[in-house]
Amino acid sequence: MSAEPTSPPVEGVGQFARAAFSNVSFVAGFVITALIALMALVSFVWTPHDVINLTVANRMQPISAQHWFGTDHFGRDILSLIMMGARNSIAVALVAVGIGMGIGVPLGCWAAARGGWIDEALMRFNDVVFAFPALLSAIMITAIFGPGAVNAIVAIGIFNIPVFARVARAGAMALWPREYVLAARASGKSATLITIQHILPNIASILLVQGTIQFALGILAEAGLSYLGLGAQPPMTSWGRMLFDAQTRMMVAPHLAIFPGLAIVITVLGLNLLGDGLRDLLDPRLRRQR
Amino acid sequence: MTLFLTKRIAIGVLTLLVASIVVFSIMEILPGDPARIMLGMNAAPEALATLREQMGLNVPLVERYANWIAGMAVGDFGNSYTYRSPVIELIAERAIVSLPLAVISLVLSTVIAIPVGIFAAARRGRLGDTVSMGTAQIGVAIPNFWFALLLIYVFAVWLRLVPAGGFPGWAGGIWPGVKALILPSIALALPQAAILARVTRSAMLEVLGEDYIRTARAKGMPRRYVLWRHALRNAMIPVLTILGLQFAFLLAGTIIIENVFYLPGLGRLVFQAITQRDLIVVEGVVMLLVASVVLVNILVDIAYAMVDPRLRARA
Amino acid sequence: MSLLEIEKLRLSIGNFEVLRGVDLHIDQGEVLGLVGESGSGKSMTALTLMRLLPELARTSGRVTFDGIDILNAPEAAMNKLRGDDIGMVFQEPMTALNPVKTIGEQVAEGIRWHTGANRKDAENRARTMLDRVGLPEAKFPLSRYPHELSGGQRQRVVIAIACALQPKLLVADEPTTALDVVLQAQILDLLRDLVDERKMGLLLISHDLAVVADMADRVTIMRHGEVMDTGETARILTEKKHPYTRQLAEASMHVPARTPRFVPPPLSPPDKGEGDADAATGSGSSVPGGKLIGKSSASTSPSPSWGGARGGGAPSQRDAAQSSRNAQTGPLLVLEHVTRDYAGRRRSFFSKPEPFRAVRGVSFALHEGQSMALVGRSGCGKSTLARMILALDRPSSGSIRFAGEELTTKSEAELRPSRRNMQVVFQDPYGSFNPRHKVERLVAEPLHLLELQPSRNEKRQMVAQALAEVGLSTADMDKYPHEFSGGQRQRLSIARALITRPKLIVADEPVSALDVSIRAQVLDLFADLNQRLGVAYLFITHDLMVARAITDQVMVMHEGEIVERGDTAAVLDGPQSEAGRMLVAASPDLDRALARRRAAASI
Amino acid sequence: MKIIVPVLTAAAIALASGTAFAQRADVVIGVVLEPPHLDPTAGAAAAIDEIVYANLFEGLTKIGPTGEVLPALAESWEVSEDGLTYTFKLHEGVKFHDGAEFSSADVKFSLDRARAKDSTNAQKGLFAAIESVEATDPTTVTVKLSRPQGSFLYNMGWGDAVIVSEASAAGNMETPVGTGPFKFDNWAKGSSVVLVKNPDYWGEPAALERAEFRIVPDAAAAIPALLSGNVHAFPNMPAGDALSQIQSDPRFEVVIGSTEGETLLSINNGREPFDKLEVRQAIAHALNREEIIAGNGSGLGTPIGSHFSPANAAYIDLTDTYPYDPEKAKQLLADAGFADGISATLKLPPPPYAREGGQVIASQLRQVGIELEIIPVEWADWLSQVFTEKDYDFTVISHTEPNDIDIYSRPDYYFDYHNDEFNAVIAELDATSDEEKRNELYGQAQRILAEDVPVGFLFQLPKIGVWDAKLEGMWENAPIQSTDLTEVRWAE
Repeated sequence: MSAEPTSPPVEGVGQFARAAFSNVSFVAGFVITALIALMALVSFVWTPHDVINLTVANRMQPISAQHWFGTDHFGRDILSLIMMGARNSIAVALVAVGIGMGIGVPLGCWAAARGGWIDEALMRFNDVVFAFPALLSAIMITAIFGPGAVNAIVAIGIFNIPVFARVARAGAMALWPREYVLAARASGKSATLITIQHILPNIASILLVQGTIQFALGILAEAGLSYLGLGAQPPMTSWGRMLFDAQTRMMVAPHLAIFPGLAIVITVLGLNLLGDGLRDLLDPRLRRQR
Repeated sequence: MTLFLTKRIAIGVLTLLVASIVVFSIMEILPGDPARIMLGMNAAPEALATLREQMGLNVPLVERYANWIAGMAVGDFGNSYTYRSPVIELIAERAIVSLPLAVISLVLSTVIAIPVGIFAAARRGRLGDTVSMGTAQIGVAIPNFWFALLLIYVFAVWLRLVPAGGFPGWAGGIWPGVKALILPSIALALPQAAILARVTRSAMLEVLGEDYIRTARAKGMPRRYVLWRHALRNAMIPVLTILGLQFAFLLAGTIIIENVFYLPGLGRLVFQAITQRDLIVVEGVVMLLVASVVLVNILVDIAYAMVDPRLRARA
Repeated sequence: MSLLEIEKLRLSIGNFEVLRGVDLHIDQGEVLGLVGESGSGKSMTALTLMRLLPELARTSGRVTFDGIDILNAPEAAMNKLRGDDIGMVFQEPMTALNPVKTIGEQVAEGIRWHTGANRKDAENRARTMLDRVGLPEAKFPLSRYPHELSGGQRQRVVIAIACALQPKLLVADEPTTALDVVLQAQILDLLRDLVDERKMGLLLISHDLAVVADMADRVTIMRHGEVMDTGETARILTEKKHPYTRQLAEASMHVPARTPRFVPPPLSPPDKGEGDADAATGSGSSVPGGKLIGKSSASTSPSPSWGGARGGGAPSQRDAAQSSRNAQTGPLLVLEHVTRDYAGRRRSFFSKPEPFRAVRGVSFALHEGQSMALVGRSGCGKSTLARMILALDRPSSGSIRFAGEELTTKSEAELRPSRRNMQVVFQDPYGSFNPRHKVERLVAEPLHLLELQPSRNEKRQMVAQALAEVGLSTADMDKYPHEFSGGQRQRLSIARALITRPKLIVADEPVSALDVSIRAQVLDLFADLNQRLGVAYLFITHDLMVARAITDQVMVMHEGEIVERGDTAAVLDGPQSEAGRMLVAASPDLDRALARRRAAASI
Repeated sequence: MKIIVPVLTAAAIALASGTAFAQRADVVIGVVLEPPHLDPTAGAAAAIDEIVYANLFEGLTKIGPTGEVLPALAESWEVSEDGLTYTFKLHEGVKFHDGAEFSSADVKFSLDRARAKDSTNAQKGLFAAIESVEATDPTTVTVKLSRPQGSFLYNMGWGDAVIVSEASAAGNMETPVGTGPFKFDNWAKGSSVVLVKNPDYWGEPAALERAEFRIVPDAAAAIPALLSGNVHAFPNMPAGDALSQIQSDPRFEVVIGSTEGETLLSINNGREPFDKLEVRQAIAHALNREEIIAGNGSGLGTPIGSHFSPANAAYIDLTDTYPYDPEKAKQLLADAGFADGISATLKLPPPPYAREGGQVIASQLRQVGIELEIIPVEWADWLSQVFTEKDYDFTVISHTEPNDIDIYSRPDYYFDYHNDEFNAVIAELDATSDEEKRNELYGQAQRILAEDVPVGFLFQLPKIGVWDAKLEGMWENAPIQSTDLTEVRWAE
């Protein structure tokens, strides 16, 4: 029998929770991710300081009791900016993952279910997309449609499509010959119904794991684009945007570059840990190896 | 083997063809008049018209595409709008920076990552594993351009060990050139090395769980021998896959890193060309990068076949 | 002083106690059979004496091999011992060889390591050894890679590696479980010869009493990490003093009590040229000893392969016409000239790929209530055939009619009525359920086929009834499949198959993954359902014991063709075809093995 | 094996040359933009002039460090009474870098080429008044104008008016050939342009042997390059906020001079409601120049109240015409019928003064009820959308051409601004060559603009010159886009 690509059911919520909380990666990743997400949510209703109206007189203040992370070149509080930036960084990466999953997963499942030339065409399409260095193409896309968060989302999202298509296809292909899928076919169920009832729930965990990876990559990609000045545009801010603003001032005010950079590192680290933890929890074959 | 190669090359050519159509049509959507950019804000309209004529911007779209493809097939990528020199010359001038940068980074990341990955796999669960994989986990999370900024300030500005950026060219000897590429290569290589080390480790662990490892051990071969002689080669397959993918990442990474270190490489060229609407340069460089990714993928496939006799047979 | 002495061996992995005080010993040149069901700790015992246990394992007790204290020996000493003095053969030949190294390298490697021989000498010795295990240089040069060999050939390479340095003890952990019966017999013969020839001790680990009875001088029976019974083979297995030994032995020879339910339809007058289908599906009582089908005619003539026996090969068209006329009363399932080709590998870019023909012109018929076995070696095409019958795959040519309806040309929607009457039970009790669904939903899945969708309550009732029929309780409805044991899962499979009240169940190796005692229970269930509900079976199996246990008729398949069919007992007792004879001869049989052993002892 | 020898030799020479010279004679100058090519007569890019002007190419006249007109290839000149005939006396013994003799024929060729119908000279307007050019004798050139032009001698000092040789003109983009004290050596695209001393120079020879112009695109790269000693001088340093640190470092000389770059909040006067004076006045009152300067990326700049450089003799300080007064701004908007505020777009080109200053401006205008949506645009898009198609409400841009107040009189200019009174002043100015009269007219023009506020006048872009403290002779101001190295030398 081929190796089990799917996860077994978790034995009840309680047991899952117990397993989860004994997994260091998962706990650390979950806590970090939750804190960052919380920070982003809080920023909708409250930030320590106003960052919409500029008080240039306050510019580039060092770390103080009033401004924990100092202020930027427009006198805005950096902690507040990081909270606001979390919103955009997360939103861009999340929506990009959504685009990738929303289009890639159905494509991958479809190719696996139909096989033949549809499958072949999809794989060739993937080849073409993968042949473009993603960042280069993202730069081209933002250059055409103008820099901005929305275009960054599209640019990053497009490159998530083949990733999810590939993962979904591989997972689905491994499931189609399985006996329970054959049994479902013997029960006269259509390919669509089988995909919904049997394939998707069983590839959900690998998609979830891939999702956290792409989420982390999305945050890095957004940061890269914004760093080149092609991502979020003022007055909107994002962590990459903050680094873009900080790069020329790093000599005089290193805190401008250090805190947003750390925010990126911690978030990506948290997501990667979460992904690793989820994989350990959901995929027994890999769990054995660790 | 020939059948396999023929098929791979055919797919590669198809990919390139589709990519060329995509690139060309994207570039044609770009707003901005190259002639206006060249002549500046106060340029006279007659001068603009004359220049447009000279640059061949008045020819129909399909004809321009055909000319472009036909030209590229014989190595003629056209003339840059802004530099007014052949694109192929620009590419050649820039490639002598980007190529060494990519190669040094690739070598650096491989040389660091694979031993670390093997080391961690061999010491699974022990301190060495935890420390190296913890470091790798952080390495994966660090944006390379931020890392580059930190490197510049530590090594170039504080310690003054290496230049902060710029490229002296190869004319002054190998060493000054290599010296200028050290920091950029490290900035590019380390995050990649972190990923590669993780992949190597898990590939090794996967292989070490295989039955034939037990067979080899049952033969009386010591653990270390089995690790290097039996496990490594089998673990190379996923590692090669990632290496192939990383090449594309490296190429993309050079765009940011070359901007941070103001290296006159292909990445800077294409970034500048996009902002200056030097379409023909963008098209040429992108096609070249795509072609190199396709080529590397074919090489990876050949490497697969060299590593794995099963693929050789299928080939 | 024995060659190997194990005393009070305890082994735990994590918090789980795998071995709880195992004692056993092997003398020079002796064959010890270590028998037990899955989880009994027999493989772990072998790995302990090789010291190849997982990292978390903790051991206590004593293992002495040739005077060396294995549990406390330094790793370097173990490396000297492994491969040199103790050789080991594993269960899975497909994965036991390194895919990127040639077989020559893999055999010579150990020789060079242990003897310090140069490459050339080591390769010469490897060549001799491979020749000895039946892989002569001419056909199998050292430069072959494992993927170029079949499973049986790979197992020979593994044996060559294990025996290359004339070890004093050979450990064989289920060496033939992954192979079909014919290969199993060959490999066992090879092992027996090598052990005799080189005076090696052999620790043969197996779940199959018949295999052990055939091979071992002494047996040790384990269960849950403890030794249940041990002693001289013939005595232990004949006397069956220990209750567990008795249980195992009886389960291995179990035959469910059943009477053939199927009564063959009355024969039509011969001059009417009655359908061959009818004839073929006869109980065979009128044709003693089954029918031998001419192999040559089968491969060359398009006539049904079973047509040669009687009636002189009726044209298939008339056959088909007859079948449709007799839709109501005729056979349940009729196959005519069914062939399935798979696209083969392209040899070069320009040549067309040569198709691989998995099934070649198979024709047969099955009647309501009939229980039919389809036996054959692995790769003979029986599973492909089953998939086509289930309309999960379409034949390249030929026709399949179920209850008078042609299946091969129908769309998925049109197939629904047929599907309702035809269900399936698969081999793997773990892979045949979506692990994320509850039993109620799993068992109810085929209800999807009903024209009138039952209400939720009705559904529950139907599921409860199906569960009751297979001996499970209504309370099981809300459990997940992983909460059941392998045997129970197979019952769930059967319940799922039964819920639409099908006329035919196709069962693809339904018991081969189960331990013997559980296997017996599941076979009983199959037999019982056949008796009570009158459902027809097509049983696909490589195990003749299973065929004998619950089928009325048997068909022998070989290289895509059906080469023999007839009453089960008749065919299995006196096979006429070459393929049938080989299968029967190779099938391990506890009674026969014991008889042989007693005969040998009495001489 | 043979191939390696020259490489090693080259390396050895390079090593030797690094230490052999007691007196340093090479300099690395950082420039922000890479020139698209090196022919100043065929492109507007300031990056070309920054490298080649006065160093490689020379014109009849030359603009000095304070904006004065100096003789160059023309050693002297005479102007006729009616201001229509200019007679230039040329230097003798001048040679082009390719060895060709320089003569009046080259002047005639260069000026005729620049004003020809198919010319790609970006500043054809400079030559618009020329009626004919005569090479009277090898060292005399007579230029006849169709109308008097006060700025003619100044115009002849522009980089676009340099003299080239007919033989080498076509190749000037890649391998420029001029008459200057430096000649072209090498251009590594994307990296640097190298000039070396011209040993046959007709005038005072340069002190430097070699000058490398290295392309350092932004502050992030410029600061470490300067601090690590890779680049010796930035005539125009994109220093940003790091300037204070460099200023406190004794290794470096920091000179903050002025440029001709009037930085404006350009307003599309052709669009409602910005055609209304009250609205523009409200905008002017809403702008706090000090804050904008503090937030413009470098924190430097001189506030201006009209379109004129404070360094110029004709400059008048008009910054108090509409002082910062948000309340008054709101009142004016309410009076104009926009009590509920105005929504508009602000397109920002890439330079930091625009991208960063723009954010401060948006924040200030928001406080008086003008909500600006910021749209960042690349140069290419700015040129086509804003400058050519006038598709914009507001933009921030620095006009770096010298003495360009006349742009407000151009009918098709992107401000879409029309003022007959102003146009009359400019027309008179064009016909006046008397210095005093000209300055008075300039004053009038400045006042009209200050009152009518066709655009928001922000500040004069600073020229932040940073160089090694041991380097002498760098220009402090930038009356013209150039990096004149003729007087530059290392101290000691």
